[in-house]
Amino acid sequence: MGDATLKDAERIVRTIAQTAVDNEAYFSDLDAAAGDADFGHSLSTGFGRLLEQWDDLSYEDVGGLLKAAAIVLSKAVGGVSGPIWGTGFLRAGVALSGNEDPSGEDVVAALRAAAEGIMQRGQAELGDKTLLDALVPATDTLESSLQAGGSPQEAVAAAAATARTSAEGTLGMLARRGRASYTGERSRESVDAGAIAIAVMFENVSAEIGEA
Amino acid sequence: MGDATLKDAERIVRTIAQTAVDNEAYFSDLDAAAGDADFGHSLSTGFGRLLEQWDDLSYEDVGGLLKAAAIVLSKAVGGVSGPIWGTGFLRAGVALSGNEDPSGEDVVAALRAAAEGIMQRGQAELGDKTLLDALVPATDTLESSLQAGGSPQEAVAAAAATARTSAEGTLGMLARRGRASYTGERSRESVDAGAIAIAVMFENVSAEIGEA
Amino acid sequence: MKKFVNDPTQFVPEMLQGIMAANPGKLTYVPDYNLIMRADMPRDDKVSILQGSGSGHEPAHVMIVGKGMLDGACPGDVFAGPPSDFVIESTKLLNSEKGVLHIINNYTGDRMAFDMGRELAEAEGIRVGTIVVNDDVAVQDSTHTTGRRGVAGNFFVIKAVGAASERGADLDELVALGNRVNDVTRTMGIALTSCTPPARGTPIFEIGDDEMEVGVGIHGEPGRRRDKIKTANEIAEELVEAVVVDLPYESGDEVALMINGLGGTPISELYLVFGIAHAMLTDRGINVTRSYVGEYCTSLEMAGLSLTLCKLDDELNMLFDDPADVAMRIF
Amino acid sequence: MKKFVNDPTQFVPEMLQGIMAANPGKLTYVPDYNLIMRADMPRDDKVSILQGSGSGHEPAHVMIVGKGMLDGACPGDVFAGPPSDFVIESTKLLNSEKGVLHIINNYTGDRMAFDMGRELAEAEGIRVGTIVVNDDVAVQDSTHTTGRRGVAGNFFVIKAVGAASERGADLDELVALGNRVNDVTRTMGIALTSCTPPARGTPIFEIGDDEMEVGVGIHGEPGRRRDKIKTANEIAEELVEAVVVDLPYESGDEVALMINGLGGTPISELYLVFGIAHAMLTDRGINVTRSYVGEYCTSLEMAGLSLTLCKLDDELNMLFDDPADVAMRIF
Ligand SMILES: Nc1ncnc2c1ncn2[C@@H]1O[C@H](COP(=O)(O)OP(=O)(O)O)[C@@H](O)[C@H]1O
Ligand SMILES: Nc1ncnc2c1ncn2[C@@H]1O[C@H](COP(=O)(O)OP(=O)(O)O)[C@@H](O)[C@H]1O
Ligand SMILES: [Mg+2]
Ligand SMILES: [Mg+2]
Ligand SMILES: [Mg+2]
Ligand SMILES: [Mg+2]
Repeated sequence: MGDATLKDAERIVRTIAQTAVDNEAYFSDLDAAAGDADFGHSLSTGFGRLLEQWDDLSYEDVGGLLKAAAIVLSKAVGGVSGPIWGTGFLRAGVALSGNEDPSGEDVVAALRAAAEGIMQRGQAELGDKTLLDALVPATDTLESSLQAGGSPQEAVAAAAATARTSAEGTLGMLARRGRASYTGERSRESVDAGAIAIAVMFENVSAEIGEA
Repeated sequence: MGDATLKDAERIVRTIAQTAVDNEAYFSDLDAAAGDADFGHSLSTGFGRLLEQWDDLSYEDVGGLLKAAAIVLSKAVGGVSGPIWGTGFLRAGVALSGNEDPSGEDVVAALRAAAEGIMQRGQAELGDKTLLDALVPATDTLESSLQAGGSPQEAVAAAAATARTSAEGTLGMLARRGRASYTGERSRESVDAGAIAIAVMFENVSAEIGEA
Repeated sequence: MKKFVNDPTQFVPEMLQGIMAANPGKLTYVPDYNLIMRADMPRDDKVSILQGSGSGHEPAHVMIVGKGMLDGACPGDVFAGPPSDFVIESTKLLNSEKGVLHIINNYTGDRMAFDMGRELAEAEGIRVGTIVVNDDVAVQDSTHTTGRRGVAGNFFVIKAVGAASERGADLDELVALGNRVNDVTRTMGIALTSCTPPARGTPIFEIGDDEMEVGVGIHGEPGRRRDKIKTANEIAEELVEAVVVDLPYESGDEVALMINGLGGTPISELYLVFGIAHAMLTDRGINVTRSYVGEYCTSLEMAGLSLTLCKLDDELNMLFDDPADVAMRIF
Repeated sequence: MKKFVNDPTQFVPEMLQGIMAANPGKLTYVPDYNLIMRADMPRDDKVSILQGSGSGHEPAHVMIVGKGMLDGACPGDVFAGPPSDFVIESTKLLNSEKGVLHIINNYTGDRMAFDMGRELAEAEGIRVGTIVVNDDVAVQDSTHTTGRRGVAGNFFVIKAVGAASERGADLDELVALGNRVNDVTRTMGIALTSCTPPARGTPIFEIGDDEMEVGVGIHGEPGRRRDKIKTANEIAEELVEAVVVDLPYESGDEVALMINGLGGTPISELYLVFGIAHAMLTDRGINVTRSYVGEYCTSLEMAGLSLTLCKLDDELNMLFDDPADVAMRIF
C-alpha cells in the first residue's frame, strides 16, 4: 500500500516536472507580457535537473521525495521561482514527513502547507496575482470534492478545472508582487504566468492519474 | 560678353550644387553597396554650404568662382570627397585664372586640369573605378564634339551621354582606390557612386543649358 | 539571434571564464557558485562586500570585483537572481572577522535568495550586513507592492562602501553609509529596443521602429508607458524632470550625474545626452561636479540609457575620489 | 532610427559638448575644428600627439584624449575624415617645440586631409611626424590598392607613443616607435548587424537574422564574405587563425590580446569570446600576458567585435604599464 502510494507520488512529481520541461517556451512567453520572459526557462532548468538526477535521489517515503525535489529545485533555480517552488515542495514534504500512506486529506494539508510557505517566502497574499491565485482555489476544490465523496481522480479533475478558471481569472487583476507589479496598471492586460503553470500542471496530473 | 559668360558659369555651378543636394539619398545609397553610405551626405553638405554662402562669395571671373567654390568644399567636407572635389574645382579655377571669356577649348583644358589634380590627390588612375572613369571620357567627348563643330549645347549633351555610359560601365570593374577597394572582387557587383554623380551632374547641366 | 554564444545554457560560465582569463592572479573563480572574487580576499581586517543579482547586466557586478569595489559577485543565470546556495557558499568563502556585507538590488528573487543566505550564514556564526538598493523612480513606490527596483544607482552605493571598507569602516558603518547613499540616489531609464536573453533567443518585447519604452526595467520589464520616439532633448528633459522631482534635488545641490548605457547604445550617444542633461541641471541651479558616462548596469544588448543622480557631500566626494581597480578597466 | 539624437547634422558637435561637459578643466573644446585637446597642452617639452579620423568610432579618438594618450583629436563627421583645415588648425593649436605627431588610420580621406595638413603646417615652420596605422588583415594587402585599413590596433600605437612622449621621447623616436608597434599589430573583425549613420537614418547594409559579415570594416564596408552565423567557438577560431598566420605570431611569442566591441555587442559577449580566444592562443603556445576587453574602436551601434594581437617586448610592456588618464574613464 505504502509502496503503491510512493509510486503514485513519483508519477505525479514526474508529470509536474515533465510539464515544466515541455512548456518552457510557452511559460516564458507568458512571463514576457509583464515580466522578463524567463519563467519557463527557470522552471525547465529546475525540473529538468530533477529528472536528470531522478535515479540518484534518496528518499524513503512521499515526504522524503518532495523534500529531495525541493533541494534540487532550490539549488538549480534562481530568481523568484527557485525559492518559491523550493519552499512549496519543502513545506509539502515536511507536512507529509513520516507519513507512509497519506490520505486525500493529508494531500490537501500538504498543499495548504506549500501555499502558506510560499506566502511567507514571497510575502504574497491571495489576490496579489501570483501562482497562489490558482494553487489555493484548486486546493479548496480538491478538498471539497473529496469531502463530497469524490474519487481521487474526480477530485483532481475538479481541482484542475478550478485551477484553469482561476488562472485565467488573473487577467484583469493588478499585480502586487513579482516583476509584473512594476508595470502597475499595465499588469492587468495579461494573465499571471505562474498561475497558468499551476493550471497546466493540475491538468496534466489529472490526465495522468485518470489514465491509471 | 565676359559678364554673360560669368552668368553661365554661375548657372552651371549652381546646377551642379543643386544636383548634389537633391540626390543626397541616392548618392549615399550607391556608396552603401561597397562603401560607407555617406557619399551623398558629404557632397550635399559641401555643395549645400556653397549654396548657402553663394551671396557672400567674392570672385571676379569664372576662375575666381571655381576657386571660391573649392575653398568652401574643402572646408566643409571631410572624407575622400572634400579633398577630391576641392582639388578638382581648385585646379579648374587655376586653369581659367584671369580668363575673362573662356572658350570651349579652355573649358576642356580646365576639366583636364581638374582630372589631373584629382589623380594626384587621390593617387588614382583611369580604370581604378572612381569618378575619374566618368569625368575623363566625358571630357574627351566634349572636346571631340566641339572639334567636330558641335555647339556648346550639343557638346555637353554628348559628354553627358558618355558620362552616363562610362559611369554605368563601372559595374563589373574592380575598385582599386577608395573604400570600395577593401571589398576586393565584391566591388565588381556595383557601380561607382562618384562616377554616377558625375553623369547626373553632366545630364543636369546639359538640361539646364539646353533650356537656355 | 545576433549573439556571440555557444550553448546558451553555458553563457554565464563561459563569460566568467573569460573574466578569469583576463585577470589572472587578481581574481578567483569558483564555478560551482558563479563566484568571481578577489584573489587577495577575504582578509580579517576588512569587511567583505558581496553582490549577486541576475547576469546580463555586465559590467554589474562580476566585472566590478576588485580593490575599492566588490570583493565578490555570485550572479545567477541571465536575469535571475542567484540560487540561495550561491549566496550561502559565497558568503562563507568571503567570511571575514569584520563580517560580510550583502548588497542587494530590490527584486523579489534577489531578496529571497539573500534572506535565505543570510539566515544560514548567520547560523554558522558569520556576521552579515544588508543593504537593499532601490533607485528606480519609474516604479511607483507603494507599501502594497515590492517597491522600487534597484538599477544603475547601485554603482554609487558600491563605490562608497567599497572605498570606505578599504579605509577600515566596520560592518555597521558600511550599512549606514550604503543606505545613506541609496537614499540620495535616483534613476530612470528609457529603452529604444528590447534585449534578447540567450536562452530565449527572441526579444522580450516587440517595439515599433518609431517607438520607445519610458521607464523600462533592466530585465525588459515594461515601464511607465510606450511612446513615439522623441528627440534627445525631449528624452533628456523627461528623465531629468522625473529624477529631480522625486528626491527632490534642489537648486544649490551638488550632484554626480551618470548616463548609463543599457548595452546597445554607443558611447557617442551617451555623451550627447550627458551634455544635454548637464545643461538642464545647470539651468535648475543643480551643480554637476562629478560625471559618469558609460556602461555600468546594462540589459544585455538593449538600446537605451538611464540617468542617475546622486547627491554629494564631503564624505562621498572623498570616497568617490578613492581608486578602484576593477576587472573591466580597459586601459 | 533607434538613436538618441536631435538634429543629425549636430550629432558630432553635441557629442563633443558632452565630452567637454564631463571633463571641465581637463579638456579644451574648439568647435570650429571639432577639436578636443588637453587643457594643459601644448607644452614645449613634450611632442603633441594628434589623431583625427571620422566620428562614429568612439571612444576612438575624441574620448581618449588625456595624459598618456592623445593630446588632441579633431574628427570629421560620422565616418568621414576631417576636412584638411581641421588638421591644419589643430596642428597649429597643438604646436610644440618638440613637434606634432599625426597618427592616421590608413583611409584615403584621412590620408589626404593629413597630407594637406602636414604640408601647410610645415610651411608655417611646425615640425610634423606621421604614423599610418593599417592593422586590418581582412583586407588583402596589395601595391595596387590603398592597402589595409587602420582599425582597433591604433589603440596600441597611441598607448605606446602616448606613454613614450610623456617620458620625453622626441618626434623621430615616436615615429619609429609607432611604426614598430603598427608592424607587430594585426586585427580582424566580424559584424552581426549593420550600423545606422545618423544623417542617413537607415542601415548601411542589409543582413539576414542568421547571417554575419566576416572581415567587416568599421564603416560598414563589406568584408571577406557573408556567412551563416556561427558559434562563438567557430568565430573565435576564424579570427584567431586569420590574425595569427598573418604576422605570423609564433609559439613562444608574448602578446597583448584585445577583444574590441563594435558598439552594439554587450561586454558579457566580449568576455566570453576573450576567454575562448585566450585558450586557443595558449594552445598554440602563444602567451597572452596583457588583456584588453571592451570598446576601443567602434562602428556606431554595430553588433560585432574585432580581435587584435600586439606582439610584446620589454619596452612595450613598460609603456603599456604607464598610466593613461582619458576622458572616457568610467571609474
Ligand atoms: N512574491 C511572490 N510570491 C509568490 N509568487 C510569486 C511572487 N512573485 C512572483 N511570483 C510568481 O512567480 C512567477 C514569475 O517567476 P519568475 O519568472 O521565475 O520570476 P522572476 O523572473 O521575476 O525572478 C510569477 O508569474 C508569479 O506567479
Ligand atoms: N583615391 C581616389 N581618387 C579619386 N576618387 C576617389 C578616390 N577614392 C574614392 N574616390 C571617389 O569618391 C567616392 C566616394 O566618396 P566618399 O563616399 O565621400 O568617400 P569616403 O566615404 O570613402 O571617405 C567614390 O565613389 C569614388 O568615385
Ligand atoms: Mg521572470
Ligand atoms: Mg563614402
Ligand atoms: Mg527573472
Ligand atoms: Mg566616409
